[in-house]
Amino acid sequence: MKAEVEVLFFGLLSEITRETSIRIWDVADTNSVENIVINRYPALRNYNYLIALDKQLINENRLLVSEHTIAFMPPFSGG
Amino acid sequence: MKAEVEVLFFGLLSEITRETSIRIWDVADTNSVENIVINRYPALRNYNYLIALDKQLINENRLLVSEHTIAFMPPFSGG
Amino acid sequence: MRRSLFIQGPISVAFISAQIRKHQFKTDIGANQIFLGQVRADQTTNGLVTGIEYTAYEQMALDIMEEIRASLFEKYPIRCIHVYHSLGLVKPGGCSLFIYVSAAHSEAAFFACQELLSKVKKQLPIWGKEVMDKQQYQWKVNTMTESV
Amino acid sequence: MRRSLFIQGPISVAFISAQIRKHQFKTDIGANQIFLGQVRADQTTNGLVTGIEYTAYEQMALDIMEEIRASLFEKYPIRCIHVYHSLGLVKPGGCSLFIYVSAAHSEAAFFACQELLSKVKKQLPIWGKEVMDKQQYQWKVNTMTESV
Repeated sequence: MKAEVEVLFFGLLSEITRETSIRIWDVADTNSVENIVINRYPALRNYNYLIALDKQLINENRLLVSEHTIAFMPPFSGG
Repeated sequence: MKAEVEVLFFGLLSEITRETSIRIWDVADTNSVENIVINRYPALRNYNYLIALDKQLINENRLLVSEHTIAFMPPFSGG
Repeated sequence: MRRSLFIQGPISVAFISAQIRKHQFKTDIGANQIFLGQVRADQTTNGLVTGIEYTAYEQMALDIMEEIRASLFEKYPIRCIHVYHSLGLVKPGGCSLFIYVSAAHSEAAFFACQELLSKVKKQLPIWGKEVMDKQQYQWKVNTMTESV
Repeated sequence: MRRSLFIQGPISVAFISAQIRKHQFKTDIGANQIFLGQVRADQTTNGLVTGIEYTAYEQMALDIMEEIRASLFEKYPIRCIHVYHSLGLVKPGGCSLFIYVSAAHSEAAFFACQELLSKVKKQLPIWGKEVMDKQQYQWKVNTMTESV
Protein backbone atom coordinates (compact mmCIF):
# COMPACT_ATOMS: atom_id res chain seq x y z
CA MET A 1 0.00 0.00 0.00
CA LYS A 2 1.32 3.40 -0.91
CA ALA A 3 0.97 6.36 1.39
CA GLU A 4 -1.00 9.56 1.46
CA VAL A 5 0.93 12.56 2.67
CA GLU A 6 0.03 16.03 3.85
CA VAL A 7 2.94 18.33 3.05
CA LEU A 8 3.33 21.51 5.11
CA PHE A 9 5.43 24.57 4.27
CA PHE A 10 6.55 27.00 6.94
CA GLY A 11 8.05 30.47 7.13
CA LEU A 12 9.91 31.71 4.09
CA LEU A 13 9.24 28.43 2.25
CA SER A 14 5.49 29.02 2.27
CA GLU A 15 6.14 32.30 0.46
CA ILE A 16 8.11 30.46 -2.22
CA THR A 17 5.45 27.79 -2.71
CA ARG A 18 2.53 30.20 -2.10
CA GLU A 19 0.91 27.30 -0.24
CA THR A 20 0.97 26.30 3.41
CA SER A 21 -0.08 22.71 2.68
CA ILE A 22 -0.58 20.33 -0.23
CA ARG A 23 -1.53 16.65 -0.45
CA ILE A 24 0.42 13.97 -2.28
CA TRP A 25 -0.82 10.41 -2.96
CA ASP A 26 0.84 7.13 -3.85
CA VAL A 27 4.34 7.81 -2.57
CA ALA A 28 6.63 5.15 -1.17
CA ASP A 29 9.15 7.14 0.79
CA THR A 30 10.22 10.62 1.89
CA ASN A 31 12.73 10.99 -0.94
CA SER A 32 9.87 10.61 -3.43
CA VAL A 33 7.93 13.31 -1.62
CA GLU A 34 10.94 15.62 -1.72
CA ASN A 35 11.42 15.01 -5.46
CA ILE A 36 7.78 15.72 -6.21
CA VAL A 37 7.84 18.90 -4.12
CA ILE A 38 11.08 20.18 -5.65
CA ASN A 39 9.76 19.49 -9.16
CA ARG A 40 6.60 21.40 -8.42
CA TYR A 41 8.47 24.32 -6.75
CA PRO A 42 11.96 24.39 -8.31
CA ALA A 43 12.81 27.64 -6.51
CA LEU A 44 13.01 25.65 -3.25
CA ARG A 45 16.42 24.39 -4.44
CA ASN A 46 17.81 27.81 -3.60
CA TYR A 47 16.85 27.57 0.08
CA ASN A 48 18.00 25.59 3.07
CA TYR A 49 15.29 23.49 4.61
CA LEU A 50 14.75 20.82 7.22
CA ILE A 51 12.26 18.00 6.84
CA ALA A 52 10.08 16.59 9.62
CA LEU A 53 8.17 13.34 9.23
CA ASP A 54 5.26 13.21 11.63
CA LYS A 55 6.78 16.00 13.73
CA GLN A 56 10.23 14.37 13.97
CA LEU A 57 13.21 15.78 12.11
CA ILE A 58 14.66 13.27 9.64
CA ASN A 59 18.07 13.27 7.94
CA GLU A 60 17.68 10.28 5.63
CA ASN A 61 15.07 8.56 3.51
CA ARG A 62 12.15 6.92 5.34
CA LEU A 63 9.56 4.52 4.04
CA LEU A 64 5.97 5.69 4.25
CA VAL A 65 3.25 3.27 5.26
CA SER A 66 -0.08 5.01 5.56
CA GLU A 67 -1.03 8.61 6.34
CA HIS A 68 1.77 10.97 7.21
CA THR A 69 2.55 14.62 7.65
CA ILE A 70 5.78 15.92 6.15
CA ALA A 71 6.90 19.43 6.93
CA PHE A 72 9.37 21.54 4.94
CA MET A 73 10.87 24.07 7.32
CA PRO A 74 13.47 26.84 7.03
CA PRO A 75 16.14 27.01 9.77
CA PHE A 76 14.47 27.89 13.05
CA SER A 77 14.62 31.48 14.25
CA GLY A 78 12.52 31.67 17.39
CA GLY A 79 13.51 33.56 20.50
CA MET B 1 50.71 61.28 65.24
CA LYS B 2 48.88 58.21 66.31
CA ALA B 3 45.49 57.37 64.95
CA GLU B 4 41.94 57.29 66.23
CA VAL B 5 39.92 54.35 65.05
CA GLU B 6 36.25 53.47 65.00
CA VAL B 7 35.95 49.70 65.18
CA LEU B 8 32.79 48.09 63.82
CA PHE B 9 31.52 44.56 64.47
CA PHE B 10 29.07 42.87 62.16
CA GLY B 11 26.82 39.83 62.14
CA LEU B 12 27.72 37.03 64.52
CA LEU B 13 30.77 38.99 65.77
CA SER B 14 28.60 41.76 67.19
CA GLU B 15 26.84 39.10 69.28
CA ILE B 16 30.18 37.93 70.64
CA THR B 17 31.35 41.46 71.49
CA ARG B 18 27.86 42.69 72.46
CA GLU B 19 28.86 45.93 70.74
CA THR B 20 28.42 47.14 67.18
CA SER B 21 31.14 49.76 67.48
CA ILE B 22 33.90 50.88 69.84
CA ARG B 23 36.59 53.59 69.62
CA ILE B 24 40.31 53.06 70.05
CA TRP B 25 42.91 55.83 70.38
CA ASP B 26 46.66 56.03 69.94
CA VAL B 27 47.20 53.05 67.69
CA ALA B 28 49.92 52.87 65.05
CA ASP B 29 48.71 50.12 62.77
CA THR B 30 45.93 47.62 62.12
CA ASN B 31 47.75 44.79 63.88
CA SER B 32 47.67 46.84 67.07
CA VAL B 33 43.96 47.35 66.67
CA GLU B 34 43.43 43.63 66.16
CA ASN B 35 45.48 42.83 69.28
CA ILE B 36 43.53 45.29 71.41
CA VAL B 37 40.22 43.95 70.13
CA ILE B 38 41.18 40.31 70.65
CA ASN B 39 42.39 41.07 74.18
CA ARG B 40 39.15 42.79 75.00
CA TYR B 41 36.99 40.04 73.41
CA PRO B 42 39.05 36.81 73.63
CA ALA B 43 36.12 34.73 72.34
CA LEU B 44 36.69 36.26 68.89
CA ARG B 45 39.66 33.91 68.51
CA ASN B 46 37.18 31.10 67.96
CA TYR B 47 35.64 32.73 64.89
CA ASN B 48 36.70 33.44 61.33
CA TYR B 49 36.68 37.09 60.48
CA LEU B 50 37.70 39.50 57.73
CA ILE B 51 39.05 42.97 58.39
CA ALA B 52 38.24 46.05 56.33
CA LEU B 53 40.20 49.28 56.68
CA ASP B 54 38.14 52.23 55.51
CA LYS B 55 35.78 49.90 53.59
CA GLN B 56 38.57 47.98 51.84
CA LEU B 57 39.42 44.40 52.79
CA ILE B 58 43.00 44.05 54.01
CA ASN B 59 45.14 40.93 54.37
CA GLU B 60 48.24 42.39 56.01
CA ASN B 61 49.24 45.02 58.51
CA ARG B 62 48.61 48.66 57.53
CA LEU B 63 49.88 51.83 59.13
CA LEU B 64 47.25 54.20 60.45
CA VAL B 65 47.67 57.92 59.99
CA SER B 66 44.62 59.80 61.25
CA GLU B 67 40.97 58.80 61.59
CA HIS B 68 39.99 55.41 60.30
CA THR B 69 37.19 52.90 60.37
CA ILE B 70 38.10 49.27 60.87
CA ALA B 71 35.43 46.61 60.47
CA PHE B 72 35.52 43.09 61.85
CA MET B 73 33.27 40.97 59.67
CA PRO B 74 32.24 37.30 59.59
CA PRO B 75 32.35 35.55 56.19
CA PHE B 76 29.71 37.11 53.95
CA SER B 77 26.40 35.29 53.53
CA GLY B 78 24.18 37.52 51.43
CA GLY B 79 21.94 36.30 48.64
CA MET C 1 2.05 17.51 31.47
CA ARG C 2 1.26 21.13 30.76
CA ARG C 3 1.00 21.82 27.05
CA SER C 4 0.87 25.60 26.93
CA LEU C 5 3.73 27.25 25.09
CA PHE C 6 2.39 29.88 22.70
CA ILE C 7 0.89 33.25 23.50
CA GLN C 8 -0.73 35.48 20.89
CA GLY C 9 1.20 38.77 20.61
CA PRO C 10 3.68 40.12 23.17
CA ILE C 11 3.97 38.48 26.59
CA SER C 12 2.68 41.00 29.11
CA VAL C 13 4.45 42.12 32.27
CA ALA C 14 1.25 41.21 34.14
CA PHE C 15 1.60 37.62 32.95
CA ILE C 16 5.27 37.52 33.96
CA SER C 17 4.47 39.01 37.40
CA ALA C 18 1.76 36.45 37.99
CA GLN C 19 4.26 33.66 37.34
CA ILE C 20 6.79 35.19 39.75
CA ARG C 21 4.10 35.60 42.41
CA LYS C 22 2.97 31.95 42.05
CA HIS C 23 6.48 30.71 42.80
CA GLN C 24 6.60 32.61 46.09
CA PHE C 25 4.19 30.04 47.52
CA LYS C 26 6.79 27.32 46.98
CA THR C 27 9.09 27.57 49.99
CA ASP C 28 11.53 24.93 48.74
CA ILE C 29 12.64 27.27 45.92
CA GLY C 30 15.74 29.37 46.55
CA ALA C 31 16.61 30.51 43.02
CA ASN C 32 14.46 31.77 40.16
CA GLN C 33 16.24 32.30 36.88
CA ILE C 34 14.22 34.27 34.33
CA PHE C 35 15.05 35.11 30.74
CA LEU C 36 13.01 37.66 28.80
CA GLY C 37 13.68 37.92 25.09
CA GLN C 38 12.73 41.32 23.76
CA VAL C 39 12.33 42.55 20.17
CA ARG C 40 14.99 45.10 19.18
CA ALA C 41 14.45 48.02 16.80
CA ASP C 42 17.57 47.05 14.83
CA GLN C 43 18.73 49.14 11.89
CA THR C 44 19.37 46.69 9.02
CA THR C 45 20.30 47.11 5.37
CA ASN C 46 16.60 46.68 4.60
CA GLY C 47 15.52 49.40 7.02
CA LEU C 48 14.51 49.72 10.65
CA VAL C 49 12.89 46.73 12.34
CA THR C 50 9.40 47.78 13.44
CA GLY C 51 8.37 44.35 14.73
CA ILE C 52 8.83 40.60 14.44
CA GLU C 53 5.98 38.40 13.20
CA TYR C 54 6.29 34.91 14.67
CA THR C 55 4.89 31.69 13.21
CA ALA C 56 5.43 28.12 14.37
CA TYR C 57 4.71 24.48 13.64
CA GLU C 58 2.81 24.38 16.89
CA GLN C 59 2.14 20.67 17.35
CA MET C 60 5.76 19.79 16.63
CA ALA C 61 7.02 22.56 18.92
CA LEU C 62 4.87 21.25 21.79
CA ASP C 63 6.26 17.73 21.32
CA ILE C 64 9.87 18.92 21.19
CA MET C 65 9.30 21.13 24.20
CA GLU C 66 8.17 18.09 26.21
CA GLU C 67 11.37 16.29 25.24
CA ILE C 68 13.50 19.29 26.22
CA ARG C 69 11.66 19.62 29.52
CA ALA C 70 12.12 15.92 30.36
CA SER C 71 15.83 16.00 29.49
CA LEU C 72 16.43 19.03 31.73
CA PHE C 73 14.55 17.57 34.68
CA GLU C 74 16.68 14.45 34.32
CA LYS C 75 19.94 16.42 34.14
CA TYR C 76 19.47 19.17 36.76
CA PRO C 77 18.01 19.27 40.31
CA ILE C 78 15.38 21.85 39.38
CA ARG C 79 11.84 22.42 40.63
CA CYS C 80 10.09 23.84 37.58
CA ILE C 81 10.44 24.96 34.00
CA HIS C 82 8.13 27.34 32.15
CA VAL C 83 8.54 28.50 28.57
CA TYR C 84 6.26 30.88 26.67
CA HIS C 85 6.81 32.15 23.13
CA SER C 86 4.84 34.73 21.19
CA LEU C 87 3.00 34.08 17.95
CA GLY C 88 2.01 36.94 15.65
CA LEU C 89 3.41 40.44 15.74
CA VAL C 90 5.61 41.71 18.57
CA LYS C 91 6.84 45.31 18.33
CA PRO C 92 10.23 46.56 19.59
CA GLY C 93 10.40 46.48 23.38
CA GLY C 94 7.80 43.72 23.53
CA CYS C 95 8.63 40.40 25.16
CA SER C 96 8.51 37.44 22.75
CA LEU C 97 10.17 34.75 24.89
CA PHE C 98 9.72 34.13 28.60
CA ILE C 99 11.76 31.40 30.27
CA TYR C 100 11.48 30.61 33.97
CA VAL C 101 13.53 28.00 35.81
CA SER C 102 13.34 27.47 39.57
CA ALA C 103 15.51 25.37 41.83
CA ALA C 104 16.61 25.10 45.44
CA HIS C 105 20.05 26.45 44.48
CA SER C 106 21.25 28.95 41.91
CA GLU C 107 23.73 26.78 39.99
CA ALA C 108 21.09 24.33 38.80
CA ALA C 109 18.68 27.11 37.86
CA PHE C 110 21.42 28.92 35.96
CA PHE C 111 22.75 26.08 33.89
CA ALA C 112 19.29 24.67 33.17
CA CYS C 113 18.08 28.11 32.05
CA GLN C 114 21.08 28.54 29.77
CA GLU C 115 20.64 25.12 28.18
CA LEU C 116 16.90 25.66 27.88
CA LEU C 117 17.32 28.96 26.04
CA SER C 118 19.81 27.41 23.65
CA LYS C 119 17.46 24.49 22.93
CA VAL C 120 14.43 26.74 22.48
CA LYS C 121 16.31 28.74 19.85
CA LYS C 122 17.83 25.75 18.06
CA GLN C 123 15.21 23.04 18.32
CA LEU C 124 11.76 24.62 18.34
CA PRO C 125 10.17 25.06 14.88
CA ILE C 126 9.47 28.77 15.23
CA TRP C 127 10.20 31.50 12.68
CA GLY C 128 10.51 35.23 13.06
CA LYS C 129 9.87 37.59 10.17
CA GLU C 130 11.41 40.99 10.81
CA VAL C 131 8.99 43.62 9.61
CA MET C 132 10.68 46.81 8.38
CA ASP C 133 9.55 50.35 7.94
CA LYS C 134 8.76 51.08 4.25
CA GLN C 135 6.54 47.94 4.16
CA GLN C 136 9.49 45.58 3.72
CA TYR C 137 10.50 42.54 5.69
CA GLN C 138 13.27 39.96 6.06
CA TRP C 139 13.31 36.58 7.75
CA LYS C 140 15.12 36.50 11.07
CA VAL C 141 18.26 34.34 11.20
CA ASN C 142 19.52 32.76 14.42
CA THR C 143 23.30 32.69 14.13
CA MET C 144 24.68 29.20 14.61
CA THR C 145 27.62 30.35 16.67
CA GLU C 146 25.44 31.50 19.52
CA SER C 147 26.10 29.29 22.51
CA VAL C 148 22.90 30.43 24.17
CA MET D 1 26.18 56.51 39.44
CA ARG D 2 23.07 55.11 41.07
CA ARG D 3 23.73 54.20 44.68
CA SER D 4 20.60 52.27 45.64
CA LEU D 5 21.17 48.68 46.62
CA PHE D 6 19.26 47.90 49.81
CA ILE D 7 15.53 47.49 50.30
CA GLN D 8 13.90 47.11 53.70
CA GLY D 9 12.15 43.73 53.95
CA PRO D 10 11.24 41.47 51.02
CA ILE D 11 11.52 42.79 47.44
CA SER D 12 7.98 43.02 46.12
CA VAL D 13 6.72 41.59 42.84
CA ALA D 14 5.38 45.08 42.06
CA PHE D 15 8.91 46.48 42.30
CA ILE D 16 10.26 43.71 40.06
CA SER D 17 7.47 44.26 37.50
CA ALA D 18 8.16 47.98 37.40
CA GLN D 19 11.80 47.26 36.55
CA ILE D 20 10.82 44.87 33.76
CA ARG D 21 8.34 47.39 32.36
CA LYS D 22 10.95 50.19 32.35
CA HIS D 23 13.29 48.12 30.18
CA GLN D 24 10.63 47.67 27.53
CA PHE D 25 11.16 51.31 26.55
CA LYS D 26 14.75 50.51 25.57
CA THR D 27 14.50 49.09 22.08
CA ASP D 28 18.21 48.23 21.81
CA ILE D 29 17.78 45.52 24.46
CA GLY D 30 17.21 41.97 23.22
CA ALA D 31 17.91 39.94 26.35
CA ASN D 32 16.92 40.46 29.98
CA GLN D 33 18.43 38.06 32.47
CA ILE D 34 16.81 38.15 35.89
CA PHE D 35 17.76 36.31 39.05
CA LEU D 36 15.43 36.24 42.05
CA GLY D 37 16.84 34.79 45.25
CA GLN D 38 14.09 33.51 47.51
CA VAL D 39 14.18 32.46 51.16
CA ARG D 40 13.61 28.73 51.64
CA ALA D 41 11.83 27.12 54.59
CA ASP D 42 14.71 24.69 55.10
CA GLN D 43 14.55 22.04 57.80
CA THR D 44 17.85 22.22 59.69
CA THR D 45 19.22 20.51 62.78
CA ASN D 46 18.20 23.63 64.71
CA GLY D 47 14.63 23.57 63.43
CA LEU D 48 12.61 24.95 60.53
CA VAL D 49 13.76 28.22 58.95
CA THR D 50 10.96 30.74 59.40
CA GLY D 51 12.86 33.66 57.87
CA ILE D 52 16.25 35.25 57.26
CA GLU D 53 17.22 38.50 58.95
CA TYR D 54 19.72 40.42 56.79
CA THR D 55 22.25 42.98 57.97
CA ALA D 56 25.02 44.68 56.00
CA TYR D 57 27.93 47.05 56.16
CA GLU D 58 26.01 49.33 53.85
CA GLN D 59 28.61 51.95 52.90
CA MET D 60 31.20 49.29 52.10
CA ALA D 61 28.66 47.25 50.13
CA LEU D 62 27.77 50.28 48.00
CA ASP D 63 31.45 50.92 47.22
CA ILE D 64 32.12 47.30 46.32
CA MET D 65 28.98 47.18 44.21
CA GLU D 66 30.28 50.13 42.16
CA GLU D 67 33.53 48.26 41.56
CA ILE D 68 31.67 45.10 40.52
CA ARG D 69 29.41 47.11 38.23
CA ALA D 70 32.35 48.84 36.55
CA SER D 71 34.24 45.59 36.05
CA LEU D 72 31.23 43.91 34.42
CA PHE D 73 30.56 46.84 32.08
CA GLU D 74 34.19 46.64 31.03
CA LYS D 75 34.10 42.90 30.44
CA TYR D 76 30.72 42.35 28.77
CA PRO D 77 28.71 44.22 26.09
CA ILE D 78 25.76 44.81 28.38
CA ARG D 79 23.26 47.68 28.61
CA CYS D 80 22.39 47.76 32.29
CA ILE D 81 22.91 46.15 35.66
CA HIS D 82 20.57 46.41 38.63
CA VAL D 83 21.05 44.74 42.00
CA TYR D 84 18.76 44.97 45.03
CA HIS D 85 19.22 43.14 48.31
CA SER D 86 16.90 43.00 51.30
CA LEU D 87 17.76 44.20 54.78
CA GLY D 88 15.78 43.04 57.80
CA LEU D 89 13.49 40.04 57.95
CA VAL D 90 12.43 38.11 54.84
CA LYS D 91 10.11 35.16 55.34
CA PRO D 92 10.16 31.94 53.27
CA GLY D 93 8.94 32.60 49.72
CA GLY D 94 10.00 36.24 49.93
CA CYS D 95 12.52 37.65 47.49
CA SER D 96 15.74 38.85 49.14
CA LEU D 97 17.94 39.34 46.06
CA PHE D 98 16.94 40.78 42.69
CA ILE D 99 19.51 40.91 39.90
CA TYR D 100 18.72 42.29 36.46
CA VAL D 101 21.13 42.37 33.53
CA SER D 102 20.15 43.56 30.06
CA ALA D 103 22.05 43.33 26.80
CA ALA D 104 21.49 43.30 23.06
CA HIS D 105 22.24 39.57 23.00
CA SER D 106 21.65 36.73 25.42
CA GLU D 107 25.23 35.46 25.84
CA ALA D 108 26.47 38.69 27.39
CA ALA D 109 23.43 38.99 29.65
CA PHE D 110 23.83 35.40 30.79
CA PHE D 111 27.50 35.40 31.65
CA ALA D 112 27.37 38.85 33.22
CA CYS D 113 24.41 37.80 35.37
CA GLN D 114 26.18 34.65 36.49
CA GLU D 115 29.37 36.52 37.40
CA LEU D 116 27.36 39.24 39.11
CA LEU D 117 25.49 36.77 41.30
CA SER D 118 28.72 35.08 42.29
CA LYS D 119 30.32 38.41 43.19
CA VAL D 120 27.28 39.63 45.12
CA LYS D 121 27.41 36.48 47.27
CA LYS D 122 31.17 36.45 47.75
CA GLN D 123 32.14 40.13 47.89
CA LEU D 124 29.30 42.13 49.42
CA PRO D 125 29.45 42.51 53.22
CA ILE D 126 25.96 41.17 53.90
CA TRP D 127 24.97 38.60 56.52
CA GLY D 128 21.91 36.43 56.82
CA LYS D 129 20.71 35.14 60.17
CA GLU D 130 18.38 32.19 59.73
CA VAL D 131 15.55 32.53 62.22
CA MET D 132 14.13 29.20 63.39
CA ASP D 133 10.87 28.16 64.89
CA LYS D 134 11.24 27.66 68.67
CA GLN D 135 12.87 31.12 68.93
CA GLN D 136 16.26 29.87 67.78
CA TYR D 137 18.51 31.08 65.03
CA GLN D 138 21.74 30.25 63.20
CA TRP D 139 23.93 32.36 60.95
CA LYS D 140 23.62 31.57 57.26
CA VAL D 141 26.76 30.16 55.61
CA ASN D 142 27.49 30.60 51.88
CA THR D 143 29.36 27.48 50.82
CA MET D 144 32.67 28.28 49.17
CA THR D 145 32.28 25.63 46.48
CA GLU D 146 29.33 27.40 44.91
CA SER D 147 30.37 28.65 41.51
CA VAL D 148 27.41 31.01 41.35
